[in-house]
Amino acid sequence: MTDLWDGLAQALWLVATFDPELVEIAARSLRVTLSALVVASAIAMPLAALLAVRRFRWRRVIIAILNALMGLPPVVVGLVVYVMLSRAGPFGVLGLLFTPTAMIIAQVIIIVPLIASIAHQSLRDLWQDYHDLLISMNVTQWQKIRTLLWDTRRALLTAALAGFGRAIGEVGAIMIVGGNIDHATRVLTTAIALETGKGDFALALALGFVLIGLAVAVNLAIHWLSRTEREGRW
Amino acid sequence: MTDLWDGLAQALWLVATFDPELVEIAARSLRVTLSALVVASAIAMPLAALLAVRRFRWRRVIIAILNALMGLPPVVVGLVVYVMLSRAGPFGVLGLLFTPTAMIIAQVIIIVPLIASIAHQSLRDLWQDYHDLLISMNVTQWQKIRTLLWDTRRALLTAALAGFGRAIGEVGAIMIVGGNIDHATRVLTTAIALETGKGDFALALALGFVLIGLAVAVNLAIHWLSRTEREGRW
Amino acid sequence: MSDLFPLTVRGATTRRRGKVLVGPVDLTLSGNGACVVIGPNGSGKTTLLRLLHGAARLSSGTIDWACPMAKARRAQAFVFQRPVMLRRSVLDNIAYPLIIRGTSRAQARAQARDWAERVGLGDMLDRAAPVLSGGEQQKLALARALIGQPKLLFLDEPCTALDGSAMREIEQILTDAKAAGTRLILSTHDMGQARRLADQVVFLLRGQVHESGPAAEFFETPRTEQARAFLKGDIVE
Amino acid sequence: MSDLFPLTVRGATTRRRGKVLVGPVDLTLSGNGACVVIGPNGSGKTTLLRLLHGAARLSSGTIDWACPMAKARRAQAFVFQRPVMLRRSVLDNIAYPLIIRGTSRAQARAQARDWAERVGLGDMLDRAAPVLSGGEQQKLALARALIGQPKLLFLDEPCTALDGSAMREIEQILTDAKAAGTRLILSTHDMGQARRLADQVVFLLRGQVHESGPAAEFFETPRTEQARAFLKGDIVE
Amino acid sequence: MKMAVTTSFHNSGLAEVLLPEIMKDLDLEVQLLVVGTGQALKLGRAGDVDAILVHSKAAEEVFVAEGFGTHRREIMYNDFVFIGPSADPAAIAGADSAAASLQKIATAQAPFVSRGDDSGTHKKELSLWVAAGLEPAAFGDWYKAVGAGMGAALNTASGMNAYILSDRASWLNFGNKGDLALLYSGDPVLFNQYAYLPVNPALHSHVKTDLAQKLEDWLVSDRAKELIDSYQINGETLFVFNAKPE
Ligand SMILES: Nc1ncnc2c1ncn2[C@@H]1O[C@H](COP(=O)(O)OP(=O)(O)OP(=O)(O)O)[C@@H](O)[C@H]1O
Ligand SMILES: Nc1ncnc2c1ncn2[C@@H]1O[C@H](COP(=O)(O)OP(=O)(O)OP(=O)(O)O)[C@@H](O)[C@H]1O
Ligand SMILES: [Mg+2]
Ligand SMILES: [Mg+2]
Repeated sequence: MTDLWDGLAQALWLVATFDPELVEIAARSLRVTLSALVVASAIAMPLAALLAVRRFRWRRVIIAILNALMGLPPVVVGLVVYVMLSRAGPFGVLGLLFTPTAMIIAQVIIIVPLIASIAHQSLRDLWQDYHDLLISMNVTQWQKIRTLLWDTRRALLTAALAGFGRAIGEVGAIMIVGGNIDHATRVLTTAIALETGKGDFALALALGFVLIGLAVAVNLAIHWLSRTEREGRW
Repeated sequence: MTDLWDGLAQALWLVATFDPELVEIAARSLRVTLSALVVASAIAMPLAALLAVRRFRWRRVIIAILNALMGLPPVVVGLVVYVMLSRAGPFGVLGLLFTPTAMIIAQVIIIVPLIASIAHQSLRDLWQDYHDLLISMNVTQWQKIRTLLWDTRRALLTAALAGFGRAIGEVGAIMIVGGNIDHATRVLTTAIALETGKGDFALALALGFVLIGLAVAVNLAIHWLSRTEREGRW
Repeated sequence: MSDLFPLTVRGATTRRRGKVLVGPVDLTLSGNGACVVIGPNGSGKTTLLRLLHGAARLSSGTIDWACPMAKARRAQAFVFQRPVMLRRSVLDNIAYPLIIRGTSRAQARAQARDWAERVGLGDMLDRAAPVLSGGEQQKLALARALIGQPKLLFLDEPCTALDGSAMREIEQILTDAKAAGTRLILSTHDMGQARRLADQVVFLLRGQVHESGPAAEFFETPRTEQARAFLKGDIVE
Repeated sequence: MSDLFPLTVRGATTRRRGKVLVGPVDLTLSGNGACVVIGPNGSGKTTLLRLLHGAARLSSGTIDWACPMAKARRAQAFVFQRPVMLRRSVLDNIAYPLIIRGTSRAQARAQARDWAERVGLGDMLDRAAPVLSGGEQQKLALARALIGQPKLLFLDEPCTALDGSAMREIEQILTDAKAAGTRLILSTHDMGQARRLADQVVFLLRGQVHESGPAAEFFETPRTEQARAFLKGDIVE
Repeated sequence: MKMAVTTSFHNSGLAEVLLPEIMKDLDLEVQLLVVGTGQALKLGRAGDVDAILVHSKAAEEVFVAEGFGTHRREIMYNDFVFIGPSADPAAIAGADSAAASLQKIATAQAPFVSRGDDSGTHKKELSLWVAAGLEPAAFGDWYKAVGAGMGAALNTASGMNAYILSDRASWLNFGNKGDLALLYSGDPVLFNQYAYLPVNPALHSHVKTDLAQKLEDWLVSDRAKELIDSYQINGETLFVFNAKPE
């Protein structure tokens, strides 16, 4: 229990003093995760809309698989990305292993199914509303997707935030592909894992609280920003 | 790359021969995760319905926090649960540390926000439909919740499946509270982490493929089972 | 019945983002029979009904029943302009109000079957309510509202999607209910229906009560220019 | 116009879980003017209209236009019984069909403003469409359908939620459109409206075309017992 | 009973030889918690395990001095080895001491992966740098502190084709060798002493002291000596039993 209070106290202290090391790894966490989020959203959301809009033979199976992939074990993702990026692997020449780029790739793989699944739910519901109208207007597939994405943008924000949370809290994969190298690929979660291994649970918890605080802050900020729009009731 | 093919081959081999060790840890994975899923659903779904149905001052903030908690770093959850269950902690006397029960507790904490968030989305949409009618019928809070949960059961299944996927693929927390003890708390993900540490990527990948296969199989089975009901169009 | 009324509305107003949707409305309703709310599109009929029922929030003013609000609410039912279909079978939809009041499932279903028969849905009990045709949905909503034997029934344009004979039947059911002591407050664009059912008329214009009084009087000798124009089907300015 | 018609329907049937909702329908529609589909609740009017438009799946039979299907679809618009509101402003809803066809945003909005004015929504352009009143939603749906200048317009009970003067205006707009060569296929429960607008009548009963022919003839001398009963507002068996 | 052990011990595979024998001889099921040295000591302090088996002498002595462990019993040792790219750009293969090989790496500025996690191995590595007259904190980009367990650090070294200090057991059992090879070993300063520390029952009454004692007796017995000394991978002996009878 003392670890918990120590952790809280340390977290406050680290934040209050703008501990330079903390700032460095927190900034790296944010940079990596936000990059991954942008890329993943750009892939997942149109995909989710396409799955909502198009009826094809394997649609439901693909949705089921997407749901299943939400639970992709991060370690496995990390391994596969490692194998691909390692010098013996097909993309070895790019020299991406143990760089933030590799971490972004791993995070993208992990959060694309999550974002797509959550987004798909809202898109599908809106599509049930819009279906008749858009069909009757002979709207092209691409226009349907754009209309749905635009009119459901608030729910998509939730999906993106879920992806953000998952990515920033993830450790298994980026540990393998990033290597937790000091001043290069160390982020909040890998630092937490490190301190845990060292047995410094208080510091690990402190970093954890900073991480959770960061995630909550981003969420609240976004919710607060999207408030004005909410007034319009949709 | 060869690791990948070796992994696939080994995965097939392990499954085909019903490797007893694989069967043991896979069964434990399933048991732990399904228990966690049942407990988490029982908490998360009524909570999600309550958040959909009740307007109170902090509602949106709580929803934002719930969204943020979707990204709770597993390692931090593991640490907190460890601190609580450790002999030195408040629940130490129960002797739960390094048992499957501890792993279930950690998984429940991790997936409750995920299940609640996803469930909340569908429940909120249905509530928008039902709102006027149920309000006008003077339905009690509890009846509203029951009605919503029942009428949106198919979407809740998706939420539960997402939770299942997340829980069965999770490693950071259960490694800390379960301890990855052979024949006691070793599950698929911790075994993967172990083999990765040994550098036996092929075996790690093989176990990963088994895990993914398991998750996909469960998802497809559920989707297939809920098919009959789908015909009714809701 | 007598314990709900008189209903006293004083300065009731609904605003959305500063814009006044309805009000201020001052109104007293008493006695038995049907009160019909009429007025052009967007004049606030739906909003007023919801306001009286307590389904829309009052921005200012008061609405007082002769009994405590909670008790008054329990004695009311509402048929919405766009009926809400629970994602269940027709039978379960109609039985729903009884079941939430604790009636046994078997008994609720038996009564629901009766009511489905009366509104003409007897041969589609097991159909999913959301796939019903427009008219069938309206009938379902009506049966679901009546099964709880409300003392006051709000109906927002209840017969728009009905064919001629269904409309006659439903009007008959409403007249019977009225005779049995149920008080009706309904809105409609069908002046024929308004004449047939109304004991009292409220004429709304731009969110305010422009004229109100006994039905016979209103339809024979409307006091205002606008009411006269509206009854003729002219544009009301 | 002439390039869409004649429309030939042969044995068109829609089934859901084995149950026949509509059909088999055999029908030939040609020439200009309005075809009014009437029939009791649940007789299949909505389903038939959607079928002709291609919005519902044909289980068997054929529907042939005088031109290729894709081309025919592009020349049509549909006003649904329950209008679908895009979660946008009134103006953006009306402009939507133009924008998806590639009209510039400014031009689309200018036209949309015109049409909003014509159907009487001129003073609520910036309101969110989903909060409109029932009648306002119907007007919006109509403006949105007409803005694309369709050659064929389907209307499923388009005036149910409208007040008297709005109904007259909309009927005028429809008559103008008809005169300008737009072909109408509409369903309605309002026999007065049917008489005013119809050039041709299709009388549906239990999913099948029971009687069809020129409007004047049908209303004066209905051939079947059931049509006569229906026109009187009696229950049709 | 539960025993926390370091990753390097577990990775050696020796546990899989010893545990079944313990089960057979003592009818005692030993549950292993494989964690970092720091975490192992932490688990011992909290009383969540009954004993620990680690290799970080200084930390162990503090552990006993603070009263968390009853005593420290040396069991066996193995040794650390220098691993590096088979091409050996720093040419450490022919070095005459551990210090010399480290100096060569530093001079060549060849990529070097450090555990960077305060583990026994990491502390050993730091002390070796100091012994070689070098200051790791002042190193440039070629020195990568990865902050990870032995296996993960080896994976990283393999991915980067870098030098790394590893215990022999972990190296021999490691499956992802890539282009790496064992380049230097043998300096006595590289010896790696494992010790057994039972958790103090005075602090944690629930600790199974009797079982811990039984295990200790077994670990220092001739039976254990034989098993440990004869454990080999690829024909190489890994551990040397050196427990002194009481
Ligand atoms: N949330 C809102 N924000 C802005 N305007 C609103 C909102 N809700 C309703 N309105 C407007 O208030 C007016 C009254 O709506 P109401 O639904 O009460 O009309 P009504 O008399 O029932 O009309 P109808 O006969 O068409 O059903 C309408 O013009 C509508 O557009
Ligand atoms: N998916 C479905 N499954 C079963 N029955 C259905 C389904 N969809 C529609 N129906 C039934 O088909 C019949 C025809 O419906 P339709 O909406 O075409 O009637 P309608 O003539 O438009 O009636 P209304 O005048 O009430 O609008 C109705 O009885 C309806 O309940
Ligand atoms: Mg209304
Ligand atoms: Mg219809």
